[in-house]
Amino acid sequence: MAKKNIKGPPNIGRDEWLRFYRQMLKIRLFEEQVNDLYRSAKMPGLAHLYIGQEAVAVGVCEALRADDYITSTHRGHGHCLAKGAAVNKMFAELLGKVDGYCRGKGGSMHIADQERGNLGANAIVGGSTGIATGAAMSARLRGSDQVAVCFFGEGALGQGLLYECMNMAALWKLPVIYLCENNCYNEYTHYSETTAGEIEARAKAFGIPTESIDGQDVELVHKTARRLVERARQGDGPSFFLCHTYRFHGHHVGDIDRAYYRAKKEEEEWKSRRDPVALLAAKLKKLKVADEKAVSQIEKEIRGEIEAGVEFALNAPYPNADEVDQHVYA
Amino acid sequence: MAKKNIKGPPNIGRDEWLRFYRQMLKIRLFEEQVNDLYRSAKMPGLAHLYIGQEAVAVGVCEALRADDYITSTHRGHGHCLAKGAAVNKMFAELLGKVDGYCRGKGGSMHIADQERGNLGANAIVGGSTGIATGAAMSARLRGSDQVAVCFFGEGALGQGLLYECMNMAALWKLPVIYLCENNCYNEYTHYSETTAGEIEARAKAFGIPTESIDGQDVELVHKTARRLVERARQGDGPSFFLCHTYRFHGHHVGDIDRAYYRAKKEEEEWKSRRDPVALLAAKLKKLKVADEKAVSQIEKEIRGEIEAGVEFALNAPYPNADEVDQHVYA
Amino acid sequence: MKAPTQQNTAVREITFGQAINEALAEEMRRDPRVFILGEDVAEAGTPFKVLSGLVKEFGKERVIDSPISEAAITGVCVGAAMTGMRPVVDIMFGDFITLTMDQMVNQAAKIRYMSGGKLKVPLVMRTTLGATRRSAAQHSQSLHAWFSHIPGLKVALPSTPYDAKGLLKTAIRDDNPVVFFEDKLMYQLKGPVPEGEYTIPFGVADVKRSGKDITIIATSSMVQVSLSAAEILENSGISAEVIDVRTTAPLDKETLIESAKKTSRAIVVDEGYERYGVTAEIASVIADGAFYYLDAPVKRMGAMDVPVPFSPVLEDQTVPTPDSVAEMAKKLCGK
Amino acid sequence: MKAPTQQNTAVREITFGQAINEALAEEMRRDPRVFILGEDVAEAGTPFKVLSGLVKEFGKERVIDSPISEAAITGVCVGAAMTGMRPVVDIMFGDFITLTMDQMVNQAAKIRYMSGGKLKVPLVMRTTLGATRRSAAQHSQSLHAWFSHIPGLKVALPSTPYDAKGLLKTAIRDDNPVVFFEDKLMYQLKGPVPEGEYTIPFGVADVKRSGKDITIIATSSMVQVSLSAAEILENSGISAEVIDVRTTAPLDKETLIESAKKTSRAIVVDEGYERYGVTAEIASVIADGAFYYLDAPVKRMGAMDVPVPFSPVLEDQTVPTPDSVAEMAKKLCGK
Ligand SMILES: Cc1ncc(C[n+]2csc(CCOP(=O)(O)OP(=O)(O)O)c2C)c(N)n1
Ligand SMILES: Cc1ncc(C[n+]2csc(CCOP(=O)(O)OP(=O)(O)O)c2C)c(N)n1
Ligand SMILES: [Mg+2]
Ligand SMILES: [Mg+2]
Repeated sequence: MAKKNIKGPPNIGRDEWLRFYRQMLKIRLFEEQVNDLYRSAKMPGLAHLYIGQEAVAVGVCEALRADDYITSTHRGHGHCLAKGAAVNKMFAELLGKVDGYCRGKGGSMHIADQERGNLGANAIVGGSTGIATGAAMSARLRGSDQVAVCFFGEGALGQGLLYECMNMAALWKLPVIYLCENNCYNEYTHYSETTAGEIEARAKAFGIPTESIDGQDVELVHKTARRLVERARQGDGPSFFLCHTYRFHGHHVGDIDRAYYRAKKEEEEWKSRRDPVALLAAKLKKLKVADEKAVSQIEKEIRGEIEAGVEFALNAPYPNADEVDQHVYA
Repeated sequence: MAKKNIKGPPNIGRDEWLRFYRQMLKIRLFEEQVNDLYRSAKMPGLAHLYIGQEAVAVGVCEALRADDYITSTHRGHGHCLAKGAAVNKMFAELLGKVDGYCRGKGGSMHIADQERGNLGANAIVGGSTGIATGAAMSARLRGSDQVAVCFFGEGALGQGLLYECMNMAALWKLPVIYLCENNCYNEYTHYSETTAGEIEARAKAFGIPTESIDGQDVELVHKTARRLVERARQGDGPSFFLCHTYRFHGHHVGDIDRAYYRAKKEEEEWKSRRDPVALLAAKLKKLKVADEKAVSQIEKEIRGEIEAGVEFALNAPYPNADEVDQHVYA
Repeated sequence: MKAPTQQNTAVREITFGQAINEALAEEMRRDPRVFILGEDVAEAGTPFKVLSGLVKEFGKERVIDSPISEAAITGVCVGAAMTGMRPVVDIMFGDFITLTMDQMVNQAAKIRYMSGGKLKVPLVMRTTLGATRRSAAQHSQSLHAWFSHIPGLKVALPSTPYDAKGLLKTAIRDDNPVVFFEDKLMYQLKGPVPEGEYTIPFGVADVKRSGKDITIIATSSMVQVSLSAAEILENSGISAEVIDVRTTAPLDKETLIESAKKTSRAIVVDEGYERYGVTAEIASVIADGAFYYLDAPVKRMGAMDVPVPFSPVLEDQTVPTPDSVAEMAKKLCGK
Repeated sequence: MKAPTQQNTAVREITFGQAINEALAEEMRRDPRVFILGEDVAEAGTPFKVLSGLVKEFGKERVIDSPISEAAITGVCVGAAMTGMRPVVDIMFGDFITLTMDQMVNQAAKIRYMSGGKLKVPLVMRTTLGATRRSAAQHSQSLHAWFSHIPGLKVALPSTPYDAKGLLKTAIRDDNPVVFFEDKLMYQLKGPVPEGEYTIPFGVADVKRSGKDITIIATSSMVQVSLSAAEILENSGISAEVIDVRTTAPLDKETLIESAKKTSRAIVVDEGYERYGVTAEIASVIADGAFYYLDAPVKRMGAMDVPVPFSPVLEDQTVPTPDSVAEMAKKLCGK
């Protein structure tokens, strides 16, 4: 049913391939930088790195228009960048500076960038399912053909709100895509210990079509996303998109000793065989879209962008003290 | 899978047939009495009648032991009686008298009768799913083989808590049965307007076996319940039991003009063709378990019990004023 | 700034419920972004029949029956509000806000601040409060203290048909999440409501009756109770000033303090549980602001600190009454 | 009745986190009905590592990792508590209690009363409070005022390792639902805790420091802040009495009022939002009970009424500090 009267997406062109790579690499290098900033005590609070999951955010967001909506999670840097946010304003937000996307008030777990349709990261697991579903309802009520994508980790399958929302989305055929990133862990617990039955069936039960794919393959993610976005835009209603992926680092930057909950071998497996960035680089060469030189040229440019962004953020001022009680009310 | 290594229940014996009838008729006449009490302004508050659904409560509770648990709903008189509560103490509770099951503090929507395992009616739709699941967990932790039945209306399918609980029950193989009474309406709205997809699939998604049957047929309800209770008791885990039924009266006693949400014809259909009490009476005769005389003899006895119960309740005293701040804390 | 009051209005009398209905209809006509989402709100017009007729005029696209999912009803409306709509959430009984707290408090109330002022959530949640309907512990609570505690939310509690209409129109036009509490027992109360357009600003308390011996500050259901108490007191030669705060957040501290300074005695009456409730905030604001003028301690009268009992003989003891308020006032005035 | 205090204890020093861990271990050894349910409580021992080792001793049957389902975690434990168990619910961040309100408030808090005293719910919910960890608006709140408002619930807030252990053991032995708030920043705080068995009764405030010029009443995280303020004040020749309420429900009104009568000045310090918060209840209780003894209005110091900002320069302004408390005290004492 998911594919009902949906023409398959056109093939991916050279520029698209290169943009995928730029975006995925940007997320990778951004997060590595975040790791350094945090370890060197330059960044306050918590940092949940997206490294390892880049193909999901990029594959999906590249299928969206600028005015389409996304909602994100505590692990949201990747979603934010993939939807088009600027590195420098993101770093500034992570450091609590006034030039950040939220004037330093939100921080890593609450970056929002509404100009590009990012309604915000959310530090409540599952907390944004209502917002994404509501954005889709709003598009419908306003007669717009915007689509909303609700990113969440498999841990959010534990939150009842998700089921209440999927029921409404199905009843009212809302243009929302529930994007579940199954990176195998809820913090320090393997999802199999917290998740009964079959994940896809939880959406199917509401009459919502589902897709379940390898989330490390950006091409597959993108083509599937295109199809689901298309059907939502055409008014065919919600879908549930399950991407199998893995977080390469700890739950947050401080989560170093992980042996008690996952084997080093498992991590090595994923890092060596299923690194989405490496897989894409290889593919670009295989497809002759880019040679080694072109690839490292891209990396050079992005490293430059990242460095400049960090510079900008480190030098940016903190908000004035009197901002503390501003923006409580509109 | 629901039937895995479960021997079918023994056939229903004469005494059982008669007890089913007594219990179902008792609920029917009790509720008609409630209706009168309410209309004659002798009963305060709200009254949600169970008339039309008697076969579900009786068929299920007759498959339970006295020490098994049930949780109930705002439409809970039937569950309470079926689990063995006394008519007189129930009427007393409905009238707010001190001789009621809860000393008049709970009323119609909160009757509890823990001596018979009734953990209480609940005025929060879906509010008791945690309690029933927890009672099952408690039985497991205490090494007891008690089973818990969670009665709820199809409207509770809208509450996220149910899905959170079913996930846990499935993960931990808890001895709980989720008993959904689909009487077709959430208050004044047909369930098809509030319920997407397929009801059974919502439990199957968690790996929970389901049964979906005609809830007006007490024999079918009972035999199915026996099987599900047995598997729960044996440690085979939770199940979801969907009974299709109908409430003959309004959502509550005050709901008289119902034409705007359901057709008189539909009501007549059910009342004339699918009245569980009438169906059972006919069956008793067909099976030669009881003739007309025996049936009306039973009715006579139960009418007597009901009348005595109302008498008792009307004459019972109200709680002393100073009870108002007692029982806030244990 | 002084808000309009019943005095300066036309004579037409309608019920509290009709006033709510009118406010919604007028705002929905004025602004196509306004819609209603809740349980049994369309044909049924809610169990209280407050929304009767709205679906006929505005259709099922704008008066939407929802599943029994308070958390999602709220969450979906938060998302709709963030993206250009102005939802009115209907939560049948105030007791059910327990299911909406995460969406209201962690989401709606904080989104503007967390986004550094870029996003806004113009949402109204209409719900109810009030006991003595024999509805027992889960259908009788007045939990407005919870929302009043949360920065980012506004809380309005009308006490007359006039205020209900004016405050609800203001709530719908406000760019912030507003929780609007309606006393279930007041829906049939009649009062003057002018035909014409008007709104009532938030944060402006209303002196419902002026007096000089004692100030009685009340909310919602307790305003009528306090006015009746004032009548009783008049016969005992005590002139009571009755002030309706109208909104607990924002709270018009100045008006309350000035009145207490004038009368030098104050009682705060509210139907929420007394402990850690609305009466505590208001009493402490007055005890501080009017400290040097008070002849007696500020007294608090909330609902008794017990779950609401079903039995009428018990339930009736749990809520302040004209007599109990008058009693307290007499004691304070040494009579 | 006077509760034991740190003074009369042995010298062994352990952290606040260790004290919690010890209390749980001792009670689980003593009573097989006690079990723990929450997210990442077993091998992980929670993100704060407070439960480390318990799963080793008691096994996965009694230290149970749950899905991320705060509402069901709570609801399931309510059901278990009603049927013979004594669950300890672990809610990682106090901000997440928003998801448990229906089960705690409409179910746990009311079941005993609604059943006319036949059922009971011996459940403990352990959760956290406290800001200034740069965790932003959804991981920094102190929402204990909500539960303190609800009859049927008890609320404990320890401020030292000693109190943490004694109060938690009392909570687990209590036959009612108890919410136990732990300050995240205090887990590493060390303090004397005797080896032997002891409990601390609820409803008994503890004078953490005695003084004669002003009374500072504090809760949880603000007790240490107030003690530091008292040091500062001592250098300015002001003798401050610091009282820890230990439990907001039940509240030891008498001890607070007597101290205020003695010093004739009082400040209430709490990390919850100030408006309609815990400071309001306590301040109004004192303003009433010590009315004729007060030389100055009772002052309240809560968290600033804003969502907790991420940026350190902003966040640090939102919580009372030793300096700000000392400042306020000096003003009150006219110095
Ligand atoms: C409602 C709620 N409960 C608990 C937490 C604490 N917490 C933060 S992240 C997390 C695990 C989330 O796992 P998942 O949804 O799979 O996302 P991932 O971290 O794997 O990206 C938990 C339990 C929270 N933030 N919100
Ligand atoms: C959480 C919650 N939301 C709304 C209500 C109001 N309400 C009471 S009964 C009811 C309909 C319930 O329908 P269903 O679950 O099918 O039970 P039925 O009345 O049909 O037996 C509603 C919406 C409630 N009691 N609790
Ligand atoms: Mg995960
Ligand atoms: Mg129904």
